[in-house]
Amino acid sequence: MSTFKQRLPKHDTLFIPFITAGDPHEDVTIELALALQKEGASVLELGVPYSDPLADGPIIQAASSRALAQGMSISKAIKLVPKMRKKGVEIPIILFTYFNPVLQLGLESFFALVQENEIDGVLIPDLPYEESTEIRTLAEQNEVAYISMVAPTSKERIEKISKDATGFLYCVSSLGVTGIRETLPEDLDSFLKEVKASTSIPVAVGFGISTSHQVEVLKEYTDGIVIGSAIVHKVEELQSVLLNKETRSEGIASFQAYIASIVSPIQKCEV
Amino acid sequence: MSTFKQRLPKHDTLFIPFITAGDPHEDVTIELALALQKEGASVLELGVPYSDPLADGPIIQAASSRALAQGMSISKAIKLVPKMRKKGVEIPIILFTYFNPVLQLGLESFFALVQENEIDGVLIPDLPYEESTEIRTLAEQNEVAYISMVAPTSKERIEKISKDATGFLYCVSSLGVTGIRETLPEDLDSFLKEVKASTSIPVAVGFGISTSHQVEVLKEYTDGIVIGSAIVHKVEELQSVLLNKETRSEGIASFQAYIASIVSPIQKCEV
Amino acid sequence: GRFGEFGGKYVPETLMKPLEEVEKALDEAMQDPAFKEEYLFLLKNYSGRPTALTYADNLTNKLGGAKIYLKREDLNHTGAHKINNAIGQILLAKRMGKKKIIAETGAGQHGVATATVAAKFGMECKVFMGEEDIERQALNVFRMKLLGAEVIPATSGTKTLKDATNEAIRYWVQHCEDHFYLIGSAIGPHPYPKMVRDFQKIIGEEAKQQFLQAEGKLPNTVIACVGGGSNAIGMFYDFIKDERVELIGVEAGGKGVHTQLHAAKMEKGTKGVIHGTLTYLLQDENGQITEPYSISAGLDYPGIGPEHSHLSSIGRVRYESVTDDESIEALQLLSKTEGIIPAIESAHALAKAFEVAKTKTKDESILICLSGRGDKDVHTLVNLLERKEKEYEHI
Amino acid sequence: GRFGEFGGKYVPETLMKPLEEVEKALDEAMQDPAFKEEYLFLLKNYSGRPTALTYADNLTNKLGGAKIYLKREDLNHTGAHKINNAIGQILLAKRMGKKKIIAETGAGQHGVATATVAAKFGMECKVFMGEEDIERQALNVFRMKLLGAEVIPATSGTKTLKDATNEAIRYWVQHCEDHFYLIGSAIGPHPYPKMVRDFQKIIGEEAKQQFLQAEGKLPNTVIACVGGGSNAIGMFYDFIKDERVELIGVEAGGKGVHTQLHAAKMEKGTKGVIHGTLTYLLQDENGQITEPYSISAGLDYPGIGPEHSHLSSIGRVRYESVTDDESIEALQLLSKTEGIIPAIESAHALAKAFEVAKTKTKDESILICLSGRGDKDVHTLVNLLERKEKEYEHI
Repeated sequence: MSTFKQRLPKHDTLFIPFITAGDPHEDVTIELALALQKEGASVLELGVPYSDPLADGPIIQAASSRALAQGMSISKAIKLVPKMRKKGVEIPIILFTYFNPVLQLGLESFFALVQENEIDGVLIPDLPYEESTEIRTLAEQNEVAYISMVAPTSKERIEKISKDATGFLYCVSSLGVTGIRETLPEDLDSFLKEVKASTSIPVAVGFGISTSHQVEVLKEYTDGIVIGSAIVHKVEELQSVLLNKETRSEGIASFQAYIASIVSPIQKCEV
Repeated sequence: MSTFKQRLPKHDTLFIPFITAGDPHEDVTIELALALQKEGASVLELGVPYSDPLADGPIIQAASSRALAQGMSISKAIKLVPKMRKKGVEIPIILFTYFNPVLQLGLESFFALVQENEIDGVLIPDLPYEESTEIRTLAEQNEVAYISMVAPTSKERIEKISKDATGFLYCVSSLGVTGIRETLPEDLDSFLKEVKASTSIPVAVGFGISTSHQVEVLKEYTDGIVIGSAIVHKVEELQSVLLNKETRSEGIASFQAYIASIVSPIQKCEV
Repeated sequence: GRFGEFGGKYVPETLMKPLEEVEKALDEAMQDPAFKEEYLFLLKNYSGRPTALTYADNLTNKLGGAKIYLKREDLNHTGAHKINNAIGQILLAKRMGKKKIIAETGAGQHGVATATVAAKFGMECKVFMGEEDIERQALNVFRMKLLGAEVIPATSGTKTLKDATNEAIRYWVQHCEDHFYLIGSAIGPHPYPKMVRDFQKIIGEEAKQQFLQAEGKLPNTVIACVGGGSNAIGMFYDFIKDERVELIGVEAGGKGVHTQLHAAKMEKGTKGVIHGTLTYLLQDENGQITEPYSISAGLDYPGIGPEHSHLSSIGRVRYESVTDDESIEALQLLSKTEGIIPAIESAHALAKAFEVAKTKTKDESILICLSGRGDKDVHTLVNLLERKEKEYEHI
Repeated sequence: GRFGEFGGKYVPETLMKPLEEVEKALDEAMQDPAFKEEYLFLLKNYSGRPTALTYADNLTNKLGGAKIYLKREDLNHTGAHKINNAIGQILLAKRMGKKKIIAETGAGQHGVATATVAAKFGMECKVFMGEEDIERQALNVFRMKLLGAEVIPATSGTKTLKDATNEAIRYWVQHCEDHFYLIGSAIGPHPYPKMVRDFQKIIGEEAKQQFLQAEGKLPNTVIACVGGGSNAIGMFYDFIKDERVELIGVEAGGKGVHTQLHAAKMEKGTKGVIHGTLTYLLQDENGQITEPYSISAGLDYPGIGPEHSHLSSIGRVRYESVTDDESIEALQLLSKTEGIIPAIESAHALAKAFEVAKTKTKDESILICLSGRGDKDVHTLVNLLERKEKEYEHI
């Protein structure tokens, strides 16, 4: 049984925040992770910065650039996790990374590192179902969840993707890359219903979610909500406060307050 | 019988200077004509300035531009001649003009003007033998000499050109346009001999002659020597002196001195 | 050496013999199957002929009138019809044993074509170009140099094409013994206008065949732009005998033929002699040649090929004009609807054709000579369209 | 969707369905004689194919080795091989009922080709181009606009081709329902590398036929430059089965492969994923893609088409590199001896070919893909050669 399931809190609605490792600094990343857990995060998506993040919008691209400028890499990102654990992060941690850095490590070495560093799952946004056979096998062998994505265009693909999905199933809310969207597609509910019907693992929705109102509406249709760009954007805003050690705790407090405001519709207590 | 023959002085070697009408001013042109006669000119070539003087080098092109800027035209140039006559120019005057201005006047009107204004001959450098049938007929009817040219490339053409030549036969010294040349072609003498053998009218040589040394050498082989660019260049040099009425006579004196120096090898007296 | 009353050889005596030699060599060459074969071989394997005949379906639908066909001389090596003639003449030069080439150029297209064939035949090449044009057309000057040609600035007169031609002729007079003068348009003394036509008439011959294959009949109208007129004579020639085919030559109307700024020799010019030939040209009342104007560097020549004067005088070809603005509009329209950016020269023919097309039925068709591509004009267009935008902002 | 181990579809899930649709439509289209007919009709009547095969006689004599033949893709409409693929893909877009086109471009050549076919088919066209490239290639930007395309600056990353491609893909992810992404090289996720190859293989098919006609046998060596590798795969494809024909792909060696400034993916790159495909690319030890360098804007792409990686791995094609300086020398040599100014991209293939030619006998022959014309590079060359002159003066 994977560590993902063991670590997953029994929240009614899963709150799955995304932050980029090393943005604006790896020490801050650890503290942000803790803060998110405090505000009820059920799972943490830890993003590995990448030079060519095809699935990301400008906000996460910029975070990638800042993190790369700090010297962040896939190995360093992975090695951040034990530090988080040490500081008290207990929720499952999913490594969000593009495929190429994984490939450079080598798949076997990658999974060895992942397991060794207490990472619970892996999400590779540019590795679709058909290309992921080997990696899913390795994930299973290493007891690591391999998070699959389905999109509004997936249609008849949903079935096969769901069948092999582990951890949670990530529903992309709308066509496009990550980012903040004012409105979500009108037919999102029917899409989510269809996906939920296809699987027994939790179904989370992401891409474009940034307000408590959206969270309020969506929690009816989904088991979990992924929030990325809105959070990363807040980190960018607080960047200088967070980088300065003297003002960091103040920054973390602002960050927590912001997170609380978005996820307010979700009850923090476990079911 | 043409007025050309009547007016031609009986010089041993004909000195045939060229000046551009209206360069730098029509009043000056008249005085230059007189000065040239004083220095022994046998025939005057009066150039009509033209926008596109194909057969001319830079010196005469520049003179054309100056004269055009002064408002000179073919009709005005023609009408300068009676003024010259009035001032005492008695030698034959040849109008040197490109064909297009003639064409615009109309051939009949052109010859009427030429005759009326006491011009003795016409030289059209861009009207070769084959294109000149009509104009030669008109020239004959109007008792105006039509000066033909032969060039080093003319070869077997010399015969037919010579046959119909009137006034004098103009030998182009070398390939090229008008201008000042340091050296003349080595085989010029044989070319001149050939031309002389082909005709009974005087044979003059032109293009590139600018020094008394050249005149000295050439007079052995020819009946006449045409000097254009060297003279026009001197006019250009003296331009401001000649334009200023107060210094004009001084300028004319310098001009005459220069002419005298070039033509010194030719005896002024008539044979 | 005449087309009706037009043409002839109005040149200094020195050039008569060289011209006779060119004429004689040309006559012999044209009788020699090997010469024609080599010419056609190079057109095919070097320049890429036959050039395509493109049916402009989008544009035809948009205008709603006659079918519009484009003869794609822009697809030739170096980007215009100029190469057809340059290949023909350099072969003649080779046949005559000449190893040095002279050419004149305005915008630089003929200069590039000549430098190109001179490179291909290992000959020395001097291109005369007005000092002003050298500055305005710096990229073409660089292309010529890259091709190994020497570009000689013409500093006399107005320092543009007319004077470059004067300088080239003067240089030729001086060096006619070992130099071949490769004239770029259907102008100059005999036999040049005829020679250039004979090396360009492949345009019309190909186009006719291609058109017959596409439509099964002849076009109703054939249209080409006219500066000196080499693409036009090349396009028209094979159609002259097809009396029912309407032929239209389009001159540069510049700022309008009612102004002084145009290059409409047929409409506004008079008979005269320019660069050795008797034809229509722009001149003042004293027979001084005046400077033409057109936004198109390839059309602002003060004369027109003598055969065009003849074809006009016998009523076989109609010559009309199109303004700068009309040509630019046509250029933009073709670019946006057919994905072809034409030379501004060619856009003059297009503008007239679009006008004519609207007056015709869908059963009729118009064949246009797209003489060259517009890449060379992009600089001009950028400046022009930016200026227009600014003017518009000021309103 | 693989060439050996290379290729694949490494894209966000959102694009899987659109890619499947492209693949399905492509398979159907390729079975449909009407589709192929329209593709060939446009290649002939719009782009001017077949392009010529030119025997470089002067150059062959000068080098004294193998015969040199040039496949003249520079004679295509818009000046390079890019249009072959653009025509094929826009026909597919039409067949799929799409009316909006997306493309990425580096130097602007593929952008111009795409804007061209979009205009011809009356489609809306957005071209993504790095902000820096927009500045460096202002004339091509203007051409695209003239053709009615919208040029969208890519402001992320290094603001060059790599990022323009990222932006194009991101835009496509968002608008895949009604947009067709028209990729310009043999790169990207399956079926793009295969599709681009299939629309470019006409180069090699034509060249082989023409070569057989000219020489009565196959060439000994076929050479093409490789950026993404579309002209090369198009040229090589029909020769792959002719095992005795040596195939050489030439990458950009920039300032030298011993420096950091090059684009030699085969020589210096490692396997990885870029823009949806598994292939050789330039990256650091953490799998971050690094910026390539070449004087040629068309070759400085960090990846190479996956089929090339395969052909290299099975030893069928040899990949070598040529530096900036060597390519410029070759460009100058071809210009001066054959009157053809090649694109700097193509000059890389030429440089290698000239080197190889010298080592071969006169009975042997080399076929080179002259992928595009050099007019677009004249600005770069002017700056470069002026700088070299200055450096020389300082010595």
